[in-house]
Amino acid sequence: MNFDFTDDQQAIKRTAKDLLAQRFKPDVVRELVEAGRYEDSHFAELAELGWAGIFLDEDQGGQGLGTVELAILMEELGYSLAPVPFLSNAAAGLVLQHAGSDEQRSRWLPGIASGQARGTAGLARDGEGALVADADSAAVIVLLGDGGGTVYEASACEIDPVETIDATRRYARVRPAGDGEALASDPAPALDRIATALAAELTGICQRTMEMSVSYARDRKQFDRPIGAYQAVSHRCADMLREVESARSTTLWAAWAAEAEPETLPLAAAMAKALASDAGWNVTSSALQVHGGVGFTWEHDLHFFFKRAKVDGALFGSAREHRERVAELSGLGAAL
Amino acid sequence: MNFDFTDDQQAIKRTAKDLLAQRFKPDVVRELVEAGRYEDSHFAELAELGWAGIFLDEDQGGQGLGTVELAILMEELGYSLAPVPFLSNAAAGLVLQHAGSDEQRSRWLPGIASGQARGTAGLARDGEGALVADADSAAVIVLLGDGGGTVYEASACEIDPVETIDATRRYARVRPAGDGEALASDPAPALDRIATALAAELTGICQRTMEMSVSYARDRKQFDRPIGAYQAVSHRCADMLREVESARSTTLWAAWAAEAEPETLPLAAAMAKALASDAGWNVTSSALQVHGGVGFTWEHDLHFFFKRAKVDGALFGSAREHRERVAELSGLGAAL
Amino acid sequence: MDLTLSPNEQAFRDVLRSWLAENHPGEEPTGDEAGFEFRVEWQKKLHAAGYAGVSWPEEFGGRGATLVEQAIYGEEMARAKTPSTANVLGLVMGGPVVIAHGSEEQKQRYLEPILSAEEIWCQGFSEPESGSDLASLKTRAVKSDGGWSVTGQKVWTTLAHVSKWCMLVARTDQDAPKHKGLTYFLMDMEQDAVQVRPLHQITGEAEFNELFIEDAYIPDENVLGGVGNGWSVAITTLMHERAGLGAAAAASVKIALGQLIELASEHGMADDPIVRQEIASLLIEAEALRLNAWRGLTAIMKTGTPGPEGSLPKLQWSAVNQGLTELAVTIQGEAGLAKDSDWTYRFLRARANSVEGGTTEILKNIIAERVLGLPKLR
Amino acid sequence: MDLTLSPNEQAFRDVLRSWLAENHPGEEPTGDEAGFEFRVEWQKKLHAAGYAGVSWPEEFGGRGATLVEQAIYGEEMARAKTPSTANVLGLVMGGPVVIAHGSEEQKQRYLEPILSAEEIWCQGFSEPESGSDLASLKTRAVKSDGGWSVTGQKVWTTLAHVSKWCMLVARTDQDAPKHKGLTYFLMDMEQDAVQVRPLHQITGEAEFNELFIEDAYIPDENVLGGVGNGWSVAITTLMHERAGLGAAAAASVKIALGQLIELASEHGMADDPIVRQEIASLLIEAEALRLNAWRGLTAIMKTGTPGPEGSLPKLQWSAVNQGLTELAVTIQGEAGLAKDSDWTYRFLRARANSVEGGTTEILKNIIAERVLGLPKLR
Repeated sequence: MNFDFTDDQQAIKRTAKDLLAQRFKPDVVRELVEAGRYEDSHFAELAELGWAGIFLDEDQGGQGLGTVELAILMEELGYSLAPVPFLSNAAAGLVLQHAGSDEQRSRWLPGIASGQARGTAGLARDGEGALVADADSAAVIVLLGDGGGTVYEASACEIDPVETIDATRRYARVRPAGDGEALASDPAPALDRIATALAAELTGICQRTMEMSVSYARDRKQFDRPIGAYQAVSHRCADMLREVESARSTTLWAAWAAEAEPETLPLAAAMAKALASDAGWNVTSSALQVHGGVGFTWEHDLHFFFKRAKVDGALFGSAREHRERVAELSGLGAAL
Repeated sequence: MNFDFTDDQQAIKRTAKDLLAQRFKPDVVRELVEAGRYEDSHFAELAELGWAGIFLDEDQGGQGLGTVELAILMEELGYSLAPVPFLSNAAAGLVLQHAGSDEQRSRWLPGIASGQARGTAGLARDGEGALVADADSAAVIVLLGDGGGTVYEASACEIDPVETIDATRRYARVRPAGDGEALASDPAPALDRIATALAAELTGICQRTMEMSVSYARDRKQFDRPIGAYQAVSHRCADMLREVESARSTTLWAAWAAEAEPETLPLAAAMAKALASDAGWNVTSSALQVHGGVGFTWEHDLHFFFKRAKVDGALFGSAREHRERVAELSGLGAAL
Repeated sequence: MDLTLSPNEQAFRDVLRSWLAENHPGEEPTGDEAGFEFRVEWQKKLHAAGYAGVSWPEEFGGRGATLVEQAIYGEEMARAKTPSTANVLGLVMGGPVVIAHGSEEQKQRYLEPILSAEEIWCQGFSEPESGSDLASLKTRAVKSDGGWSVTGQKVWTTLAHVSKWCMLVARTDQDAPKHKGLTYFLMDMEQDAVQVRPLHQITGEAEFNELFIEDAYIPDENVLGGVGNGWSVAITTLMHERAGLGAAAAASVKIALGQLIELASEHGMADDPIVRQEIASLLIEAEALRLNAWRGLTAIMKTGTPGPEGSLPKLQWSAVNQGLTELAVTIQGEAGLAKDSDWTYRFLRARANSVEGGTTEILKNIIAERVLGLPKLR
Repeated sequence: MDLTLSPNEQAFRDVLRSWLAENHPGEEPTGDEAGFEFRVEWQKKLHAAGYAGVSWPEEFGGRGATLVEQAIYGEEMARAKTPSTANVLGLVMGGPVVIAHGSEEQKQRYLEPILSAEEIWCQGFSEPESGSDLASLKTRAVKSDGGWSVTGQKVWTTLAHVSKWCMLVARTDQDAPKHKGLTYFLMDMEQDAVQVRPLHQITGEAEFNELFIEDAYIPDENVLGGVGNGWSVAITTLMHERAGLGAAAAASVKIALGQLIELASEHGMADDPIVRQEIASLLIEAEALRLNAWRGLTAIMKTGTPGPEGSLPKLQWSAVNQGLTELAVTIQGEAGLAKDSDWTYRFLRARANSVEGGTTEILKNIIAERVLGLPKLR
């Protein structure tokens, strides 16, 4: 029983933290977010480091590592609020890796791993994806629904940009216009991993906004005391810690289970995404309250985290939907 | 627009508060509760004062007053934790008053008003009442369900005492053994008034436990300060005030509507009972937390209030059931 | 106890309601400037009908409305979805504070242009370092010939860019205890020493401004309530901010809840048991807010002081409005996250509700200390 | 990262599990005395198999189990629903504190009778006036010939009526600062100067006692850790109370949640969308509690200090246990209010969870100050 990272995992985390802190300084993030765009060189650098395909097999150009390593990167990407098309590409990679045919895998995974031909995946209703991240710059789009999915070349889709409150990521509505190819199998194992990756990103967002709140509560004085000396603030921060660490623990459990105990993955992933989605909302909105007026200004970075957490919470299943899955998997049977 | 009591109503409130404080000193209540019994003279005195029939017409032996006056008494009965068969008798009176036939009214209401032949009413499932207050000492029992109700002579029922966590009131399971007589009309207007009366009792319980908490928080010192100087405690008490006053406002609104604006009563009563049931739970369990260890001892009176609030919250519809009614009455339509 | 309106109150409401039916100016045009002009015209119309300073005494051009009538006014305006008045801070705070603390000359000078919207007012209380702890403000006023020289920074000043007058609190005595060395000024905004910079919020809009004041001049006659009395004059101002807001707030969340119910139906969620419970909870809390507000008003009218319930509506309003806008976003699923939607704007805007006009934490302190008599944290 | 047990850990668990399968003593008989005798026998059996002081070093008759093994022990005991040991406070606190602070003679004298349940221990820390603020305790010990004379009152002393020894903290120096004048004693309970009175709780049971001490005698050799060092010795005791409890607590709420799911099915509520959401929330929080507990243990094993997550399980356990017992009562409707039901007992008993062993408020203070580094309130 060892909940610690291996030395290699520690190294990945350290590298990611340091590099992302360098690349995504607050002013850089702000400039990109306000322009609603990415800087191509950012993703290219991450792909060169092998991050894009970290969980893919080596013969597909990946690193041959697993979901724990992906979760480590995702937490740091959330922490640094990196505006890069990473999650979308990883989602496509996970779906094709776990549910694609041999042909689909060999056709698309190398481009996903190298970042040369990125992919994206999104949930679809009536065949259309309402909110698909980075579809406007992807080479391949996978739309998922009803226990299956379809792989489209991006050129076979109508892609209309959708502006959400989260401008750290680009979204689009995707309507297939040409033919796609069905996945070879149920993408459920991939969806569990995507949910885990999102839970990790939310953990990073929560960690960062908790740190911002604690630091503000130490510095900001009102009535001749740092506000962090008041229990109305300090207990709020203690609650943030509970949510952050619980999100991290369940996320790491799900990430570990993905490879080590796959029968546990569905429950663990549903728990992690439910908990992290709620934590994302509770911690970031609580951080707004701790920051008072200044947190409500556009000039302060807090709202970018708040908005990303809100959208992440809804992507690939809300907290409520994942709780419903937890109930179903825990002896309460399927819902009526 | 005047939310204040009339002079008469003020007088009723003052009399009730003073009298009940005299009669139901904590040691008296404790003795009765620990024995699980009532003192006959207590109810007799209240009946002599005209309280039992306060809302009944004068020609039935009542006072010819209304639901506001009943709510005033109920709040004080809750505040003083009076162990008397008052609510049960009032419930039967309200049902017979609003849904009984002329014959049923003239047969039973005088005894209810004088307290000489008390009544009780309870919700029934499959014809049986699982938890009917004071059935063991009532002359008449009304079982309600499915938009109707049946009036039984107590002698026509099998009555098995049920011990609940709330020993300030006696309960029984009631199984009709002989014939009863159907009510003349839908008891819904009576049920709304009973819900309002319970909301008033819960308001009184909340008021009292809030006062106990505030007083304890002023006196009890830890780390060289009264614990009420810590926001973890003082904000808890502020939240209690919000719930107490909100319960009181909605209860008075419902009580007023009963006579003055009957079309508003169903919504107002559902809101009042939902809010007061939640307040009863939140305020009394919060009071336990404020009191720390001592509140957890049998020697302290707090738990008697806590337990009565818990049972009151479940009687005649839980908070959830009343919220569902609120939804139905507010444009969301009937539930599926 | 009688929760119906008295004949006088009913008459007040009926007259206002039919006046509004005939005189409602319609939807505000888009664009900052056009919107402002529109609100000026609307206020002039209200003023002409005697509906601008409803709470002001008649001798100063107001209507002398009772507290209940003021609350009815707030409800009816919310119900009719009227635009805001152009000079809302002048009407709600500026006028009342001049009436309470001003000299005869000041009353003559300031009141009429507030009512007519000829002179717009803004409020210069908050500073970056002084949010909840208003008395810690640092803007200083130094005595000069026949007046004062003011330097400092203010924040959250709505309408500053169109204002003639700023209700400014500044420190005139550095050595006095925190609450003692303050003075309340009416500062002319039309001077180069006062720079106004728009302050964008998380909604993207710039509803507020920052004020940069460097050596601004304020003549002696613009001191309100006497040098060194700034704290108590400021408190009067803030009390006026709160009076009667409860009923209007209750009416506006009730309207919003109606829209939420429609939204739930449109999205097929009206039958959803969880959504039903959540909406019902919000409806109940909104009703409690309304009743507490009214109960508080009638207590003031009867006893002169508000009952404990009067401290609750602000708290309850912010919780209900935050809750209902969040639920609206959730109900819409992915569509709820779209940037350009009215609900999204309201969702983001509502985040400030528990901070602006007294944070929830400060309000709970006040309830604990002043209503419940719990010891103050020292 | 490897969340499976290592071969050694797995062996520890398998051996324990099969031992339990063969040696489980069955249900505890009713009646206080019979129950206690039963727990004495059970502890003797555990001791004979080397399972009494699992965390104690082998040289003192323990098993020298690692933290992970201790957690496994807690989980397995919870899972097998074994009775408590008779001398639980001696095993969990008394032994460890004697091992940490005791002299050679004290170790010789006290340890073996703890393991064998020949001498039962209780804890005399809390006083009516000193709950969270332990250092404010008032029980005084005055130096006398060859020992100390103790007078005061203690409360919440489980097992006092059957105990031989009380871990007693008393004030030996009235003039020293609050934390400095305390001394840790082992007080012989078999003297008339110590009166034990059962303390009934809101459940109706008397799980705890009050201790009235008047001129009790404690010889010098029963001071533990030196005169004036009582505070740090007491803190050691409390640290031992918390270590490894998380995993056992997680296992026990998991069992309770399984019972709750059964209860929901029995009452036709398994399909209810709201109940499903509530149960799922509890399941998730229970799992987070379990994972935080294990993560905290592996952090201690690797770095010697617990990570931030180690401060959470107590908080989380009390919230989950209170939540699940309340939901169990609600699910049963009117039947849930019955006095004599196991769920009712658990519901009432759970109310103390957020107070006993560190109130939720104190735990949040500790997290804020020690984990997050927020300023202390002074």
